[in-house]
Amino acid sequence: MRPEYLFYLLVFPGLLFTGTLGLVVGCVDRKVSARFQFRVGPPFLQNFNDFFKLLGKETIITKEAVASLFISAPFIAFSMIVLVSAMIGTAMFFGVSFGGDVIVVMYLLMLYSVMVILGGACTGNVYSSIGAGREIKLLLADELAFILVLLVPIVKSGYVLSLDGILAAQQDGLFIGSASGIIAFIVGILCIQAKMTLTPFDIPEAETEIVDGPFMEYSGPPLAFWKLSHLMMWVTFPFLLILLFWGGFNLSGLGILWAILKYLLIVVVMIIIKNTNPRVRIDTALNFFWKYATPLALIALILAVLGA
Amino acid sequence: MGWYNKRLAKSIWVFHVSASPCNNCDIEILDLLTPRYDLERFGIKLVGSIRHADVLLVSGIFNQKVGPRVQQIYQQAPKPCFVVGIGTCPASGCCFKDSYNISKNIKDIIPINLYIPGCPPKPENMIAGIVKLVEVLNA
Amino acid sequence: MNSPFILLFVAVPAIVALVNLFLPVLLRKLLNLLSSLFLLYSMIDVFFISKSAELLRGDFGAITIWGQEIFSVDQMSLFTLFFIQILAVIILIYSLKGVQADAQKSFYALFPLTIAACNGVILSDHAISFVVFWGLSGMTLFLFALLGRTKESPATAVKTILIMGGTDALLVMGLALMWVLQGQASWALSALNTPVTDGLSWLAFFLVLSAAFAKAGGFPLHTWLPDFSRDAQVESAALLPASLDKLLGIYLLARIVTTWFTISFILNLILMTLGAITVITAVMMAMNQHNGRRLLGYHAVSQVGYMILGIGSGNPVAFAGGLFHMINNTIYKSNLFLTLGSVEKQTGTNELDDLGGLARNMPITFIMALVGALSISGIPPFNGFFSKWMIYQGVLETAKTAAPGYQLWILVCLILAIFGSALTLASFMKFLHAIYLGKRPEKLKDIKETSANQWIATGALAVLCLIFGLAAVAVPLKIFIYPAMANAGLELPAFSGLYQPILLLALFLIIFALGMIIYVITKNVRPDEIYLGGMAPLEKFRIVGTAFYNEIRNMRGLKGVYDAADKQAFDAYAVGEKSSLALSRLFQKAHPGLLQLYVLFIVIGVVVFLIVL
Amino acid sequence: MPENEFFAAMGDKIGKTIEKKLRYYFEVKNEDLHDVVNYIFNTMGCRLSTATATELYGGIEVLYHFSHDATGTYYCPRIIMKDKKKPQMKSITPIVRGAEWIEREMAEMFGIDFDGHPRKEPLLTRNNPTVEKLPLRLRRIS
Amino acid sequence: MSMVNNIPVGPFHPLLEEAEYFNIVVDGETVVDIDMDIGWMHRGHEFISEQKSFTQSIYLVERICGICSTSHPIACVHAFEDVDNIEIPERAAYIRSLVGELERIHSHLLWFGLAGHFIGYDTVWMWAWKYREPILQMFEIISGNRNHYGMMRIGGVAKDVDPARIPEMMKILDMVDDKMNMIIKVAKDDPVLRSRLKGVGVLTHKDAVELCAVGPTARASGVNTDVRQDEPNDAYGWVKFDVPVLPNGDVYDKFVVRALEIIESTKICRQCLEKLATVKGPILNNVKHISAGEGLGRYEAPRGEVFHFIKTDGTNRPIRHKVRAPSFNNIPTYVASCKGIPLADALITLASVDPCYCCTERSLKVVDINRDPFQIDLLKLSREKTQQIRSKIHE
Repeated sequence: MRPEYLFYLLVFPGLLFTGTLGLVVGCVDRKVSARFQFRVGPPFLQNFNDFFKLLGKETIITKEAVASLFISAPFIAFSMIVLVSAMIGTAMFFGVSFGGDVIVVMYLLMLYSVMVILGGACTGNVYSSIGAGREIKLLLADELAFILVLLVPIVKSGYVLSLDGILAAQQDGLFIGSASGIIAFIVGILCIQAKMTLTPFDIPEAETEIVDGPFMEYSGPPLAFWKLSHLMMWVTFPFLLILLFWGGFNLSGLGILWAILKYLLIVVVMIIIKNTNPRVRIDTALNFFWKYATPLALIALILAVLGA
Repeated sequence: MGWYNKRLAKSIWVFHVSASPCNNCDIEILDLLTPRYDLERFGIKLVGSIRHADVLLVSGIFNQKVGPRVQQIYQQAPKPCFVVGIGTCPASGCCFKDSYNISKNIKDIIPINLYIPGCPPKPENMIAGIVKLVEVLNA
Repeated sequence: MNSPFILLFVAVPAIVALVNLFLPVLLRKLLNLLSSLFLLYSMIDVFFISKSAELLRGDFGAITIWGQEIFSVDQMSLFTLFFIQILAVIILIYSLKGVQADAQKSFYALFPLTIAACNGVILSDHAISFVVFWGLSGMTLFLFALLGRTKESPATAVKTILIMGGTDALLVMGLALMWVLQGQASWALSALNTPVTDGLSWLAFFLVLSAAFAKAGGFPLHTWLPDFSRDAQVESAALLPASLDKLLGIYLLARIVTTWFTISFILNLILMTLGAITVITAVMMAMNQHNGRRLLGYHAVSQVGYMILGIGSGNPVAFAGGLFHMINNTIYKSNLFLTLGSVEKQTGTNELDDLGGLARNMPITFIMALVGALSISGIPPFNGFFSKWMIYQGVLETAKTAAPGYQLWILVCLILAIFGSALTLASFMKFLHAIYLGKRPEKLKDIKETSANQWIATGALAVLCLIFGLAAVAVPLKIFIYPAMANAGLELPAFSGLYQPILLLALFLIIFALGMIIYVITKNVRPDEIYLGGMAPLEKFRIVGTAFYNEIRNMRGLKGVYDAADKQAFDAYAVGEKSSLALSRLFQKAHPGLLQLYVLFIVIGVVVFLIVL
Repeated sequence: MPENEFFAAMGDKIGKTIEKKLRYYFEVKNEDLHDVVNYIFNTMGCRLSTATATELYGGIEVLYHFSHDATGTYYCPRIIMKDKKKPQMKSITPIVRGAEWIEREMAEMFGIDFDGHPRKEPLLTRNNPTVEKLPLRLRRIS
Repeated sequence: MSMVNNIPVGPFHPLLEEAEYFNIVVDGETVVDIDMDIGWMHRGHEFISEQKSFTQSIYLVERICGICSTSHPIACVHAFEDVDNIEIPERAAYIRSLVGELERIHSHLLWFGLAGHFIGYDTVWMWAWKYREPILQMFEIISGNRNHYGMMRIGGVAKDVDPARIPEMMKILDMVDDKMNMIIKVAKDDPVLRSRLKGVGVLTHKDAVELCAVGPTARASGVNTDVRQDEPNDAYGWVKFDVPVLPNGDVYDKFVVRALEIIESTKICRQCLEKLATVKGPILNNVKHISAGEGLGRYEAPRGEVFHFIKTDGTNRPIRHKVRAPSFNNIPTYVASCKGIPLADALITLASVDPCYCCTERSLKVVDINRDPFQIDLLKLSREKTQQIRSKIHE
């Protein structure tokens, strides 16, 4: 283990950077959503206040819960997200891969859902159980399309698996510029919408149906870390898409502006989707992903294999 | 605790407990979140689970069936947790005080920290009340 | 050259089995344990202590009788042998206490017999001894099924023996065919090498393949496996279908594709397709099971798909991955069976609908089951992920060099396999939720943690899961698999991807520790009742989780398939039984489930072949 | 005119009638109730608005309000139970499914036993920890 | 073969603005049965009303429900007037209908918003409530209150409408028309929204008739029932309007029926406002005495028919005051419409009848309990509590 890994992990682009950016982007989300609804929205540092406030609240553990699992689930999920963001960010900003490749990232992201389910379901709450069931169904729904989306850049870069390798393969042409790339990119945005459980796919934590589902029994610091890791996904997933399809960031001169624009574009598209759709039913989501998004992604893959 | 209270004052998540009201206060509470009044400006958010709540907005006269549940809800809320009584009902019983089905003493059920009287209180009135709470926290 | 050392592995368990017939239960246990430990120690000695050079080179052990080389050992058989011993010891430790009382006697006699048969299969270098031991191992399966105490046990036993016996006959035919094709050179298996070119060699290939598939549980010959898992004793389910049969079947498959046959790319494609189909069909069936054992049984099938995919792809990375997955699968699958067995012994049921919330009563068993579930779903850093990762890489490598059409075909297989692991995760979330999480029914309130021997056994398996996941290259690959591959004349794998499990775990732990520090500083814990919007947490407010995937089951397009599957429309055995009643009747008359008859069939078959050829 | 037909068809099953503008209040004997309700609901196609139970000096009366939407006319059959201690009458829920709740409420409030009601349990005071298991009317006596 | 599970919804659940409890029996996520338990809102209105004079009763029935807070008074005064067949002045009739129709608009807009919120479409919520604000403004112009208007009196209304402010109100009505057309269009065009509402929670015509459903719930199932056309009292006999009736009975139809009703309501409001600009005269007939007898009043509230029954004995108090709110008839339709549909759909179906539990659970008389009202000095109490918090935080 080299010492700079600690820097990558804890400062940039890991914990500190992703955490801060996530909290800020979370505010952007709330602010833009509010503008959509003719409202002013919260102050800019609202999510920081929320986070620190939750740290000071009581942690309630239900009498039926497995306390150790209940408490450690959010922290494991959080660590996993930090790790993945550090891996993606390092490849993006420094061109260095460590830890794992695309397949590892994909499987690590599954761990988040696992933790949501384990943490939620061990409380014995009936809503959490339903939420856990929905979470895993949603994972099934989007996973198939997500695998296809991830395979497209792998195929296009000549079967390179490592993150920096895929980035390097885009030196002579961004993948998003090709037909297969753009289709996969669009499906990818839908997939991360579902992975982040944003409306219309906020089925597992549907507040008006099952009262925040798996997160229902959480309070205090564990809840704070759930929220934080969820907000950090606002960084992780768009970065992953940019890395895979949009050539990463070029942080020099005008490149910085481009980088911010790229990132904001994805975020704003996601916010728009979020605000112009009602929550769908779980079977509708399954149908949508399996019968529409997956064939579309398959077409992208076919195009990619054919070299388009 | 000053620093923490400031954070708390800026991030109040409210949970809405309707204990047999006439519905009007509830509607006005929701109205607070909508474009005209937009309480999110103060960082106030409506949450669905009691575990996430910082403030309970209580409305209504607490009939005998709902009273014990409100008590239970209050115990299940993570502390620090404040209770705001919205409307005349929790304060004085309004026109229902002659009924046979109400809890005698709301004070024993749930300690109300702040009353916002009115039938129903105007949204401006409620905002003023909540700002008072925020001021107390900030002091 | 005769080496008594190799003979030990067949002779000792066989003698123990024989002696055990006349001993009281306690002595049977003791004898079993001693012999198993002895064999395990011998293997450890070979690999780690004296590093017996001759054995490791593979030119040491051979037993010759009448000029025919009966037993011999090379690297691949050696490490397979090692894992048979490991699992035998662990499962034996598990079975020391809590085996069904009325079946105990037969169990301890059958156990060494099984070990002897399996060891015999692995060590055999002579076609006839191979077939005999292969048949013997199938027969013990039948006997184990008969020990089961459910209503369907006899029927399952018959089903098992029919599929096993049928494929045995095919195996014999296939071997004979190869013998003919090779110009009747030798009975030695190591001398076999048939290029698959013309029709007859294809036929021989598939005949032999069917035996491997039936044993390991590959599609479409897998149907005995879920039934067996449900009806047999849990120890035998963990021993045979979950571990030893996998080792045997995949061992045979590896032999087939490496030495016995020289296969073409088309056959690789067919194998990969079969693998992908096995993965996806079995896991889709597993998702909707309500019986814990059946669910695990279907997973035992679906995991075979990965091995077939990896070994069939012909790529060294994937091949190594396939072999590695074989080992991993035996570890976590027997772990899962055994933890389920512990739950079953404590609660008296394995119906998921009746269980729930046991994590608080049986925390150790829960952790072991969790490790097993995460491993089988391929969650880093456990072992299942590493082998899957290798297989995916290898398959991608295979695709890289292929023509676009084939590329797409291979990629689709890969996608199905990756998606299969998501489905595996899904069904194991349901499995964990139904047994350990969620709300606990009142009647399970007083369930106690299981006895020490059981959790020591499952714990050992869980530790193996973690070690093989973290130190995959350093331990299992370098010690067992690379030498086997070098021995088989394959090139050594070079990873194209990047995965550093120990680094990842270390970094993960740093962040986790940081988070826990923040939690410990800020925590302010209070226990409380479940919040249900003001309602009391009554027992009836409980989600079991068995119905999690009803939406998928009821999806348009899938509903019909599932309904048909429930009616056993895809069960080759059931279809055969229904469609050709006359034939089936004949078949059943021939196989009344009598052991003697069955042995007779094998002997007659062999004799007939000897006469004919 | 539907009301003429109604009164002609029912004949002597209708007791004392008060007629106002668009309102008919008439007394019905308990044993005739089903015939009358059947005619009003099924033949005339009226809708059950609700039912009112009232405690009077002479007993407990139950007044059903059927609305004939086409003409805006109300038909209100009235049942009077003399026995205040144990009032009992026929339930009309088997004919009019919509009467289930209102009959349960009346049973809870006045202790009326509705004969043939499919679900005899209190409507409002289920899960209510403090209300005694008595009809609410009887609490005045204690 | 699969297990049946119970899911509690309530008493406090984000879906229910009021405390209410449903035990939903599901198989997987498919609803098998619903067991309803009401009574969490039971305040004993009928009992209280029987201790109040007629004028006080009107104040009380206004507080049955905050959303239909003028429908109950209208039905109540109808019942009082029905005892003696009291006529009301023409101008008063127009004002009553105006207030009633405005309430329908505000109530339906409120429902659109909440329905959007319940299916996770918060944008719809915010938009609908944004357009609801001007309606509340109109109430402030007319009565001085946002809610609980206090407009109804026996024999007329309490406050007059200032003709000078009529153009201002007309403009608001135009805006509402505009937005309603937009909402209908959205409902028809948005495929996701349609998929979420269409064919969900069907209440068949047969069930609607048998369960005596009323209001938009019944009209979306093809039952043509509307008090305004069946018994046109107040100004309804003099204004022109249609009653939209749709056949399918699903949530989508309930949605559209309400949208169409808003447009009809704005029509009525316009006609009333035009008349109010011209028709002059008193707004209140003084009623000195109500004789003994029985009176029956009803009014088409936003959720359906409100029914009030009064029995008087010649004193200034009713001896029996029966209230039946529309939701009391509509809520039992849940069981009929929710069976066999997914949980997520069932919850929006629960919301789709626009239930008003406060209305449902007023009730009966009885008991002379020793009164122990909350006679507390409000201000003092508030200060004390604030002081408590302050000291708590400072320590």
